[in-house]
Amino acid sequence: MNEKAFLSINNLTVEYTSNKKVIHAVNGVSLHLNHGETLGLVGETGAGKTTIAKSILRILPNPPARIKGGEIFLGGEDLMKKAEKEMLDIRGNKIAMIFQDPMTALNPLLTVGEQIAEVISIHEKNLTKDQAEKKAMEMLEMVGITAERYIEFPFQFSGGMKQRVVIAMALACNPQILLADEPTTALDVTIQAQVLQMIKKLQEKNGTAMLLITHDLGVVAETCENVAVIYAGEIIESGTREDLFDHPTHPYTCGLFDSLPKLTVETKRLSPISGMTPDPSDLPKGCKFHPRCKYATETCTAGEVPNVEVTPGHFCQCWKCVGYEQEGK
Amino acid sequence: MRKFRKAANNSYMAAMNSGHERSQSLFSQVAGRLKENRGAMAGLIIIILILIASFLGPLFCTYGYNEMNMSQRFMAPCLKHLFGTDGYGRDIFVRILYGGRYSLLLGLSGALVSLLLGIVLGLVDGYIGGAFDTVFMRIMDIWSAIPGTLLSIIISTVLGSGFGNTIIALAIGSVPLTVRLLRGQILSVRKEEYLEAAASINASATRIMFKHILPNVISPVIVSTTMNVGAIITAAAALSYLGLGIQPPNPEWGAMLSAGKTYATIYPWLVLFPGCAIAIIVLCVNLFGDGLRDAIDPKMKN
Amino acid sequence: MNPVIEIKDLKKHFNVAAGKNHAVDGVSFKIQKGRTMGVVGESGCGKSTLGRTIIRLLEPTSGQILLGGEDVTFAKGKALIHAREKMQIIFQDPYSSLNPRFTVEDTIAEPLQISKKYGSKKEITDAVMELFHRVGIDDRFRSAYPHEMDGGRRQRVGIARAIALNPEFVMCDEPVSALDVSIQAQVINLLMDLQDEFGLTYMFVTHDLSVVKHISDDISVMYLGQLIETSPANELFRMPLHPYTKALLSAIPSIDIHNGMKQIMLKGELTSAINPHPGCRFAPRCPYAKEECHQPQKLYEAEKDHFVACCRIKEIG
Amino acid sequence: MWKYIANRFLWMIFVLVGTAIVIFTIMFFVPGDITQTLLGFDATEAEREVLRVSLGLDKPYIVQLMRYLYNSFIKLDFGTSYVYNVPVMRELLARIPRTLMLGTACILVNALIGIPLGMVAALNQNKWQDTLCMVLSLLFVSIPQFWLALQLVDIFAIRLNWLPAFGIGGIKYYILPVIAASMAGVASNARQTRSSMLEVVRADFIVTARAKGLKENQVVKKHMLPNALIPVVTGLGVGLGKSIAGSVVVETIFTIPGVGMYLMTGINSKDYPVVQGSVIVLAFFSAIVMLLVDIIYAMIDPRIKAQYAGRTRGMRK
Repeated sequence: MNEKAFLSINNLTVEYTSNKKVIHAVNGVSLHLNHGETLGLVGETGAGKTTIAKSILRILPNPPARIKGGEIFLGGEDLMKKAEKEMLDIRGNKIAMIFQDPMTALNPLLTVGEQIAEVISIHEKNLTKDQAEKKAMEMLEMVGITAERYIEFPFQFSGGMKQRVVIAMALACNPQILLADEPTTALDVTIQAQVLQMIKKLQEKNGTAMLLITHDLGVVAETCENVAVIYAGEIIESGTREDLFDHPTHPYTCGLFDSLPKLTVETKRLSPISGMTPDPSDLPKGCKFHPRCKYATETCTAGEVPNVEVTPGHFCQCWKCVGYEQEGK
Repeated sequence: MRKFRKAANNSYMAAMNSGHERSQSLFSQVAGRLKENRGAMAGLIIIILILIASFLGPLFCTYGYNEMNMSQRFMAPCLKHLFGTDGYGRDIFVRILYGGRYSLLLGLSGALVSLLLGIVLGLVDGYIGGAFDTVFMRIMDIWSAIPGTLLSIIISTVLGSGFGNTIIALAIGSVPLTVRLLRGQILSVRKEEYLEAAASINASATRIMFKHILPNVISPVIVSTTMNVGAIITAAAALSYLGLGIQPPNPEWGAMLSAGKTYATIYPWLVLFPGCAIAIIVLCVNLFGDGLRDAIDPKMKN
Repeated sequence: MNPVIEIKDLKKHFNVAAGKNHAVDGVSFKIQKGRTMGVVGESGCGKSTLGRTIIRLLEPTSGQILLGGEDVTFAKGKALIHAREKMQIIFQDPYSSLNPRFTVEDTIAEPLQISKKYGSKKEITDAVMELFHRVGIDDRFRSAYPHEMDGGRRQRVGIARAIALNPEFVMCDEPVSALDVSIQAQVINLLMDLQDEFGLTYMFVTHDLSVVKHISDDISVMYLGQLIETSPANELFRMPLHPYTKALLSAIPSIDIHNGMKQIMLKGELTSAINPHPGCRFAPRCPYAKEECHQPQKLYEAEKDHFVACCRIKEIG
Repeated sequence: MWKYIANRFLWMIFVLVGTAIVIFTIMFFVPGDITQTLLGFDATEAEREVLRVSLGLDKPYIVQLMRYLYNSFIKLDFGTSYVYNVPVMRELLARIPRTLMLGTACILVNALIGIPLGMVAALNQNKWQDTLCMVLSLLFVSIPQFWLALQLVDIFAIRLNWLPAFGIGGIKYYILPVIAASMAGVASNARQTRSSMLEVVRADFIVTARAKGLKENQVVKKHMLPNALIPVVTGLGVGLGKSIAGSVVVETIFTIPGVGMYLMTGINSKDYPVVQGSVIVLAFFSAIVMLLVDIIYAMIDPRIKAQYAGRTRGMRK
């Protein structure tokens, strides 16, 4: 679909098996990330966001998780076909990941410096121990922590500071792609602003592409050029930031915007999406959103929903758009 | 806040979304999971069989447990005497059957007494807290500084033999463990907001203790009590073996071992059968306890 | 008419290893009947402690809490029981605020049973069913346990428990911050409907500024145990005065991609309220801090109904 | 760090004194007249009285207790054996090395066999290695120590005549006792290591380590193992406490003249100074082990170390 994309995920399907139930976490997701681009992946709890990120690095625990199908191309090579040994060279080096919860993402028994130096010495084998240490200190300074704190342990850092350490660790080997899984969800707004600003600055400096996973539309609006909305393991709408924020098309995307209290516009009453996210072990047939959708018709209850390109680059997976597309033409 | 986002992420919550018509209480869920654990069920069934056999078995046997027959001393296992006879010509099979009562009753009641003592002490401690807690934990530290078996030996020496005294001796040795476990549980539950919620709707302190705290801390204590049954059976046998606790001629398995050890080389069945009996019963208790733990806390398993 | 809740110079200090934590340090405000006071601030600023102290889940260190004009600051026994029936709390964490061993019905019935206002079991069951209906939980969840429900439904159960005794004042401690956006909107609507229907008075504690703007009539901003700014909600968003409020408002990621606010970046992080200096507690992070900021700051009325605790708002502009 | 050790050391002394008080009190209230045991039934009341006075048994409880504590802890004198008329301390000093040898060997065997077994089981969860380890350990936890000891003697000493059955001498004499005394500990250690490993396997920082591109064996060695071993250290300590108590049984079976056997002799002959002295020594061992466990803890876990190193920078409350 997209030839020049640097990271290309095609038709990824992931399942979990638990208590004899099959949980359909990711159902045929395709995503494309270009050099230096920031792509926001937006969705609610349990939509499959984190699973996608972990699939890219192939660090999903198996069992219970199993990648059922799909391809993940990194610069023309399919990561799914690589041997575990080759993946070691990619993890932390070409693709790095920032995790949601800085409180638990660091080993409590090693100093933060050691943990940063570790990733450096794994991937830059020509460096001596001292050089790796020196580089780790530079990384600390880069994320705004004084180098003296190299010898301190994670418990001596606040949440925001820990997240900086995690970011330093992720960027230490100058990766081409950064997978940021809710990097600021655990942080307060003022700290969130600091951390986001820092990530963006470093990203621009190194030309890193970023997949930013979040549930916060505000964060997406401020950070991403392109956006994909995920619902029940499917990408239901994608396009540029302007496409999504100015012309949200899928009923779910519109519902998300209507659910948010606005700072600028006075609304007396919010209009939430009715119902709950579907049970991933028992997904509805047809469009996964139809039981909650106010536009749902008979057509939506069965069969595959077409993925329509409503305007160039703006895709929406909804029957409603089929008509729209024809009108447009 | 972060934590439960993650908790929800494991798709367990989502799977529950569709809503159940019928809800299972935690108890029936645990029972359900326990039934699927073959080891635990095997353990439980064997324990029940031993219990039944030890109480009903001797009624159907041709020999009494203390019936001596000097003409049939040290007989090897044969059809007449399944496990052979001892130095007084007593049938070992009957004695082992009968001795099951001691082991099981000592194990169960010892663990139960220690559980009750532990709960009373633990709840009082968790309830009062503050300075009392500090002093209390120091006492518990001293209590547990003396190894449990050692304490049981000493208490048993002081109290003398007999069933009741032995139970007390055994229970005292294992109380600190229960108290510590319970206290740790109470401390972790104390942070939960449903306790604040209970206080805000004017629930009395006793109500909070018994309706909100106790039911939520009891499962690991029950598991450890189950494991304790096994440990206490072994300790009881060890006491008898050392000449404390239940004394001969009562057919307690440890006492039988102690009496048989002199002839063990020539007549190995004297110690083989009582020893196997102890090992089997403790194994069954542990199997059941393991299963119970997995059933109560299914997260631990996968 | 007396305000439903009025607090005067309320303090709650904790003794910790490093000294005395001034978690709530001299907070005063009042909330009129049927109105909502939003309290915002970052984690560790003492907003939850303030709420819990007001509804007497924590023992106040000093100050005054007036409930409908009646002093309940140090109420004991019957008076406390009586006061608590009028003041309720909705918790942040719908996973920890429900007893996992209670069915939904048990949880909602408990306050009714304790209050002894209902004669028979039947009356209680009827009242519980009515509450079910009121907060929008389906009857089939009657005998469900919390772990069998999603966060949104759990939060509804928590709300039903809180309104069971017809309280006048409800302290909402971040009631929607653990919920997904679509569910969050449902719960906010429910809370506002209940307010209209029963004339409830809310104190709404949160770190989410867009939520607080939507639901509140007045907003108070807290920083390290102190109130630094309080004003009607729209006024605060139109013209924040305190430098911290300004930074806080500007830090909210806006979904408006065309006219986003210019962000004011703060240096450093929230310190702690343990043995604080007498001066402005925000001064070490404040881009405008001067000599005079190290003097104690008093909350004063800078504009009509708009109070702020900063001596330099004129210069900052 | 030293402050921490000093702190734990003082605490250990407190526990020991407490133990001495408890043991003394228990023995004090044992029913029966010790002079009867010592002098036989035909001694006159006058003869008994003389003995009582000479042993100091005529004094009130508190005086006797104080004198006992003074003698034991200041003069390091546990009194003289009633039966053998030998100072208890002298006898104990001769016996301590044997018990210590047995205990140390046990803890080494526990750690060196139990921990690797548990690791193998955890890393091959639900495979045959796991099942085998767990079945074996369940079996060994269930077999009573003294019975295992008897069987070992029967097979290896008497039937095969490979090793001595009882008494003391060279290393050979310790092999069977150590096996008998440590099997249960090995088994419970393996179980604990396994469950502790399985807990760490799911930790977020393990995912982080993998995402760094670390090889799986490095992930295990550098990140999983150290974290998993923290609770295991406690388990080892508890295990040693048990094997010290177990030494009573094992020493009795293998007739090793250690502290445990001395205690049993004392109990059987109602020789109170011997009982009290032996118990205090055994409790001393287990207290020392607990102290070591605490120190090892502090060495592995930086959170404890930092508590006492006075480094608070960057720490949050």
